[in-house]
Amino acid sequence: MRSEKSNRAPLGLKIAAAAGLAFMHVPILLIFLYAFTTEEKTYQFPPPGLTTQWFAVAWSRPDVWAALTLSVKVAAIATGAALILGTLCAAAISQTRFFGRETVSLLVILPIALPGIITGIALRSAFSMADIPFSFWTIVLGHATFCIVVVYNNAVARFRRISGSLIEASMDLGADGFQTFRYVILPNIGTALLAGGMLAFALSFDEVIVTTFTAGQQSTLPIWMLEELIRPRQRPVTNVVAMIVVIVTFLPILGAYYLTRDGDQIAGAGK
Amino acid sequence: QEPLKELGQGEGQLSIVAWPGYIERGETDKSYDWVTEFEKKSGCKVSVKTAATSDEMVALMNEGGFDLVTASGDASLRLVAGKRVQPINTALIPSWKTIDERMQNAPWHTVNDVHYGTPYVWGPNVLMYNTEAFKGQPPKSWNVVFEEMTLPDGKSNKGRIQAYDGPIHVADAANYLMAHKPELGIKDPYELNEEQYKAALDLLRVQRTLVGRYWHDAMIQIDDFKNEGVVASGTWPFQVNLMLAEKQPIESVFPEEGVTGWADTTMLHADSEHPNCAYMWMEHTLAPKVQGDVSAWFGANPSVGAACKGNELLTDEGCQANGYNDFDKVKFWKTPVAKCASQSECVPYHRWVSDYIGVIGGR
Amino acid sequence: MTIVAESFVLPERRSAAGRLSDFFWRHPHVLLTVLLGPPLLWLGVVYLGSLFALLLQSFFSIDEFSGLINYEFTLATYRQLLSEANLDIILRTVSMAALVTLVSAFIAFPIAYYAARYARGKWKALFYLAVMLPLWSSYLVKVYAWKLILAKEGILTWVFEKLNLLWLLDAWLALPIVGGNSLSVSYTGTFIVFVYVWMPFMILPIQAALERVPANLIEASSDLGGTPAQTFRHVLFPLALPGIVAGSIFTFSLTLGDYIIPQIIGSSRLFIGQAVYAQQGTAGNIPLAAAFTVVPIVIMGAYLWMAKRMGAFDAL
Amino acid sequence: MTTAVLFDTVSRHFGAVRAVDRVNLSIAEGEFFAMLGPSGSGKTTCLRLMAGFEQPTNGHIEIFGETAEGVPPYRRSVNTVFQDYALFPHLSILDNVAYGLMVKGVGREERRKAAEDALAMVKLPGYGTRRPGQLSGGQRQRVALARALVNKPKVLLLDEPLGALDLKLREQMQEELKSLQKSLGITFVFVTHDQGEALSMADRIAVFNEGRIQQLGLPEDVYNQPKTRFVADFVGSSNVLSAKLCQRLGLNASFASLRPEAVAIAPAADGALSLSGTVAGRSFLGATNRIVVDVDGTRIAVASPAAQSVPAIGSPVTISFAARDLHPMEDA
Amino acid sequence: MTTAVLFDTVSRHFGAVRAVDRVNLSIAEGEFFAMLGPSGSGKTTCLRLMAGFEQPTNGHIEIFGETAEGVPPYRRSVNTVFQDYALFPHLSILDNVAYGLMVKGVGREERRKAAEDALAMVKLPGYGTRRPGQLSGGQRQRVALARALVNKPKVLLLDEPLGALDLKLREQMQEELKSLQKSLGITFVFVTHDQGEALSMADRIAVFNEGRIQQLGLPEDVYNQPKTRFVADFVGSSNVLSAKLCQRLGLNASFASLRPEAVAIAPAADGALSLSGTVAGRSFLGATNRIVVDVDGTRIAVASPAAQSVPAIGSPVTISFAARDLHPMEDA
Ligand SMILES: Nc1ncnc2c1ncn2[C@@H]1O[C@H](COP(=O)(O)OP(=O)(O)OP(=O)(O)O)[C@@H](O)[C@H]1O
Ligand SMILES: Nc1ncnc2c1ncn2[C@@H]1O[C@H](COP(=O)(O)OP(=O)(O)OP(=O)(O)O)[C@@H](O)[C@H]1O
Ligand SMILES: [Mg+2]
Ligand SMILES: [Mg+2]
Repeated sequence: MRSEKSNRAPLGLKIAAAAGLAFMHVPILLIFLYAFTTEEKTYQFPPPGLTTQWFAVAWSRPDVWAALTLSVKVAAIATGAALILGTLCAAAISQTRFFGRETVSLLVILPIALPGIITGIALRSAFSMADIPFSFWTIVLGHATFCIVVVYNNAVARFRRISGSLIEASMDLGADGFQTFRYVILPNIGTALLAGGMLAFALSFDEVIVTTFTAGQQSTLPIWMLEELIRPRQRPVTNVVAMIVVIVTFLPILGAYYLTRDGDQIAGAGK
Repeated sequence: QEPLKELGQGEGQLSIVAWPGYIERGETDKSYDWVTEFEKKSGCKVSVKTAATSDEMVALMNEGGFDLVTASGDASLRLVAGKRVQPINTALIPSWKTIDERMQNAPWHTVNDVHYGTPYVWGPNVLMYNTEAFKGQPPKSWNVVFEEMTLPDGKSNKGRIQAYDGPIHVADAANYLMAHKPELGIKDPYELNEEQYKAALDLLRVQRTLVGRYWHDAMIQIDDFKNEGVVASGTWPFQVNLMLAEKQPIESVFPEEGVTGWADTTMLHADSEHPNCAYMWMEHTLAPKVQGDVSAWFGANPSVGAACKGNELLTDEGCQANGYNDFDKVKFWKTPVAKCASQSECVPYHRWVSDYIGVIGGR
Repeated sequence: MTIVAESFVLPERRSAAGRLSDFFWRHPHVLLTVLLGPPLLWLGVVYLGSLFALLLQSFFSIDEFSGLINYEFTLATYRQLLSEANLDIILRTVSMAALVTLVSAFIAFPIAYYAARYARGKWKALFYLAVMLPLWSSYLVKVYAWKLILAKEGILTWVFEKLNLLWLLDAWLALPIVGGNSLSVSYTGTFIVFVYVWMPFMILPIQAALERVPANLIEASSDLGGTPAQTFRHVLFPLALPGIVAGSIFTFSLTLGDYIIPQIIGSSRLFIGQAVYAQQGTAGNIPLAAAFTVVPIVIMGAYLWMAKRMGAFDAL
Repeated sequence: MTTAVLFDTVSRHFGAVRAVDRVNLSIAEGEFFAMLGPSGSGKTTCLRLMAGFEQPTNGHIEIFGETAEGVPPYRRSVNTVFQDYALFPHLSILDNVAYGLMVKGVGREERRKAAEDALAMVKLPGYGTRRPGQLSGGQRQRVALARALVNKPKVLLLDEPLGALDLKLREQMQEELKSLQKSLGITFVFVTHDQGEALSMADRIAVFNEGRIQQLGLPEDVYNQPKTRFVADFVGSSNVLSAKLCQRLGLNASFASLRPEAVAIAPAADGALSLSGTVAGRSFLGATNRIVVDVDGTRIAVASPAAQSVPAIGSPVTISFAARDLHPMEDA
Repeated sequence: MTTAVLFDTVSRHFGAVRAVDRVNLSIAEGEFFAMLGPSGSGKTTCLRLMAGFEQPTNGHIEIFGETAEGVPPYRRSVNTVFQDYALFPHLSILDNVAYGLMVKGVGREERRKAAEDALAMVKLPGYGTRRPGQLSGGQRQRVALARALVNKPKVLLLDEPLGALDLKLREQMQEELKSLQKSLGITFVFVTHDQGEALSMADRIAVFNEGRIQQLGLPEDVYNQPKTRFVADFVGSSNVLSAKLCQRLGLNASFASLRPEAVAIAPAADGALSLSGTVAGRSFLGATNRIVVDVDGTRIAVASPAAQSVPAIGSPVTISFAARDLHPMEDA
């Protein structure tokens, strides 16, 4: 096993992988490029000139900040709810056997397996039927629904890797259910939850489809972008915001990677 | 429902569903701002939800939560029939008297002599074209967007024209047929019997082969003219003005077949929570200054004659340029109904909706 | 060591948590209820409830003139759904989704394979980032970036022009169905953007599945005389299949429901997502919108059922 | 002598699977008790019944005279050394060992001291700051032991604790475990599927098969006088003689067992029984040679000291053994 | 006799780790060759060098007279039975066995037949339609064997194939493997860390430690005359006598080995050597009792036949053994 992996990759594979990655990144580079263009009305290519003024402009636009704060708030609360619900669900699914277990695991996956527009429109019509006015909370509700699965997946994978005897060992040594959760389960699934939480946050932060249906008058960052892209003023500002979001998400993604990876190694030791 | 009896204090809030460009607060161009002053004067904070099509406006109003809507003729009667809007008390609107007589009792907002709103602005759907593609030979007829032909620049119009992405565009086809196939006997492009309707759809199917992408958002249309090589399309004066301001090589004409057009009404939601602010806004919009500013910005015509003179933004030639004097040549949007006036039975609107989707989606 | 157990049964913990813990231990079903209650309440009641309420609406109809819902049971909406124009929409969307899924898998596989088998240490982290970044950078901005690339006067044309390959582009655009006036108003354009936007969702599950293939199976194949190509065909690919299916749940479902991409890059021919959006938002025809949503629900239901049987859920 | 663990016709069924089936058992305080049996015979399930992770489907369990049913694992003064050790990967070795004391609320300083003492006892002083991942298999096994012992349990359960170790380490740990048990006087219940391990360590052995106890007794008895064919087969590699062969030797039993080391390749001496056959195989086992003799189709293994010469394959030989080494068995 | 595998000072280094270090080796055609050694001693790496999964850092490998370097695994007529079997989980047993033939392009009917024959040979006829997951460990092991043998390799490599099986099954498989090898005449290279297995099965044994061969020879020689202290320790549980003790016995060597079974608890007879000490421990091993005698601090294990009486712990005893059983060893 060790040596096969240390072998060199065939050339064809390298080329295919590199081409695939290039395909994935060229448009991103373009977004970055247009954050610096001097032309604000059209996306002329190549850009007639480069400038950093749009960063200052973006910084001073109140609507950017309003959308950003709203998105952060929504994502934070939706992630929090998803963390709690996803963990509960993962614990129930992986630690117990009960009738309908399969159904529940399917149910959790449903909101992400069904197109977002269905989730959106279903929630929207349910809200209006129940006379719930669209508000901050309806956005959160929509987001949390599909964020649960991200947390759930991460947590379930980790639960699966925690050797079952770990929990029994804790009980055996005299820890009751709560102590076992506090001292054994939580430290072992902690990094998985963190990673799941970060992914959920990012997912919520970029969601537009469900949001269009569950938002009233508020605009989250993606909705703001949609408006901006269709009815532009100062087009490069959108790119500046997109670019900054990419750069800011860079660190959490890297963090999530290292957390889940190290965590697996630790949990794997008990296997 | 009884109209409001008397005006009270403003509620501090007002939410309006409007066409893009109808309600400006100086964000795109500082000189076009008719909201800030109103907010200061009335204390009503205005929030705007733009809608790209008449259907969307109806849907938004059905959903509720809004006070006013700037409904075009193809939406206004549906809103009345659906009891989504309430009659208004013209006595509470001092400027009512100043409204152009032709608009005061227009059929798209007056039902059984009851008024369901104040006229806002109106305008024609003109033909916009790229001057470089037409090389100084402006198109005279709508045929450039209905039939395949070689344009003056030597290339076919195929893939280089656009059409409006709304069922009401069927009327444009009918309008074209009125001039070119008189044997069909079309009297009103909004009142079509089965045969006339079928001919219109056939024409639209031909058009489909020429159109790359339909437009339903003004800004996207502008993009398409700039980046996608579109050279001719029916459009609103709004886009024409914006592009001219950007010095794009385009012009617009009033083709010989005449045009369809829209006359929009500010209507009050049946369950409005801020009726007082709404009345104040309706009054505000009838001021010649506002009427002129809107008309200048959107390339529309005011409903108050006085606005045509002395408005700085519109200028004294503005009304003339926007077709103010061609009122009679414009066939205003209205919702097609089965029981129509000009013949025994007409194809109703819902068929227009589903058939037009079919035309666009055609293989 | 000070604690010496006097008796076999240790003294009961006095705290409330201790007593509750004992209670849960004796009544595991209560614990299960406590654990599952909140998520089930949310997903099972709020979410599924909304879905059913929506489906219910598809049995109502709409008053064509006023646009108000007529609350009477009818199948008229389904009759409308099965009209020719709407069937076209469904067919178009499903074939697009299937094609996007296939091609995504095709492009994603080498990346996932490289990341799973050859990338090590820093490189592995780099690969992960390279996959995750496009995934988390703004969907809308990416789509607009493609609009710039694909537009008639866009970057791709510019590049083709510089390479003197414009004839190739024109030849492609002249093809029926996939062609069009420019890439951005053709199915080709819609397709490229779909693949671009959803492909990252394919990479991670495939990578996970490949990482789970024990390396010695590959050695075993080689040992038994399988050339690298045969090993791929007979061992690696079948074992990675659950990962591909898991990834395709995303690509398929996301394509099935998207309404923004075909609206921005496309030829105005509707996709299911757009139809739902238009019926719900623009036309306010909730019953028809609801009937439209039945299509992806049925398709995804069948798909999930199949995926579950293939064990794809473990690879999600 | 106090009874540490008492099983009164205990069964544990999982659906149709009878993992433990009407088991009667009584383990004395301070005893080193081994449960021996093949995979799936119910050993682990028995242990889990004692620890409280499973509840009996039928029957009654008493531990030190108190009813065990309904007492959750964390309130039983019984500790387990798990087969895979189940060390907490996120805690240091010291915290692992101190875990039981921590959850009982023992103060930090005190439990640190107790844990260090326990680590010293298992010969791992100074390893406290490491993580489980940094220890070898044998070391982890000792930590698991220390972690259990620090709680001073009344019964210590060990589920194949040496299964994962290699032979050398295993022999060493066997000795250490045995002497630890002697010095602490705690009751050990030890599960294994290795008969050598059970024979060399246990005071008494219960041989399990398919959820039932086949034989329960002293190691010597289990080894020398297997009650059933299963035990004879499983414990050491006994020869099983059929009824026909038994009769020929003058024994009236359906089966009889005969240990290879009780057989010699030599003509019968006084009062000894003998059979003749041909050599069918031989292999070198280090201390002994294993010679397989074919007697009318029954293959009888003979353990012959390495020093003795080995007859060639195919050559006719006479084997002999004392009558008392032939043990009649039950049919099962 | 043809040489099947030849290692000419072969090394394989991974960075600083010398997994295989200057190994010379020559395996004859038809031989049953065992590689014995503790974990990490380089056995698997040697096997992988033969199979072609690794390339030597230094030195030269020949298989049946042909240079092996640069020949990919799939073009070597060498097959491997992997330690964890490496059966393809997505294929049926029959397809697993037929895999090698399939990739060589053998027709469907022909390979089905060959695979069924191979399954019959390993005593699994009719199991073809099952999946690997539905078989027990021993059955899987046989499938892995059949899968390798169906290709008629010139050399079969087995990497601890019996490691995961329990004792009973293991003994059975040992016999079967051995007789299979005899009947097929294929060269077997067998890796194990269990000395009993190596001793009983192999024609010759190479004892590995830290990448090097410590001793290579017949099982009897390796067992009885360990060349180094490592071999003495690792192969069987030999007693190692220090230089001081050797001197006392009149032997001039820094270390000497003495097998427990060569020692008796009895006064010295004619020409035998003897030492006196006290009994320090005893345990029952079934066939024998293991008695540990403390001789001036050196613990000497004695394997005494179970029939003999066992002296009590602490009692003084005399142990005796023949001079020829004391083997001087090298220092390493
Ligand atoms: N939770 C369970 N659900 C269903 N069957 C079970 C469960 N636990 C054990 N069994 C079954 O009960 C039987 C006895 O299992 P047990 O684990 O006690 O065997 P064991 O003797 O410990 O075997 P091993 O040596 O393999 O550990 C087996 O057939 C097993 O499959
Ligand atoms: N690909 C590799 N990279 C780095 N080190 C390796 C690699 N393969 C083997 N080693 C090292 O080489 C040494 C010998 O390993 P090898 O697997 O040959 O031992 P082994 O004798 O088979 O042990 P075991 O009985 O545990 O299987 C070990 O120290 C191992 O860590
Ligand atoms: Mg067990
Ligand atoms: Mg190895």
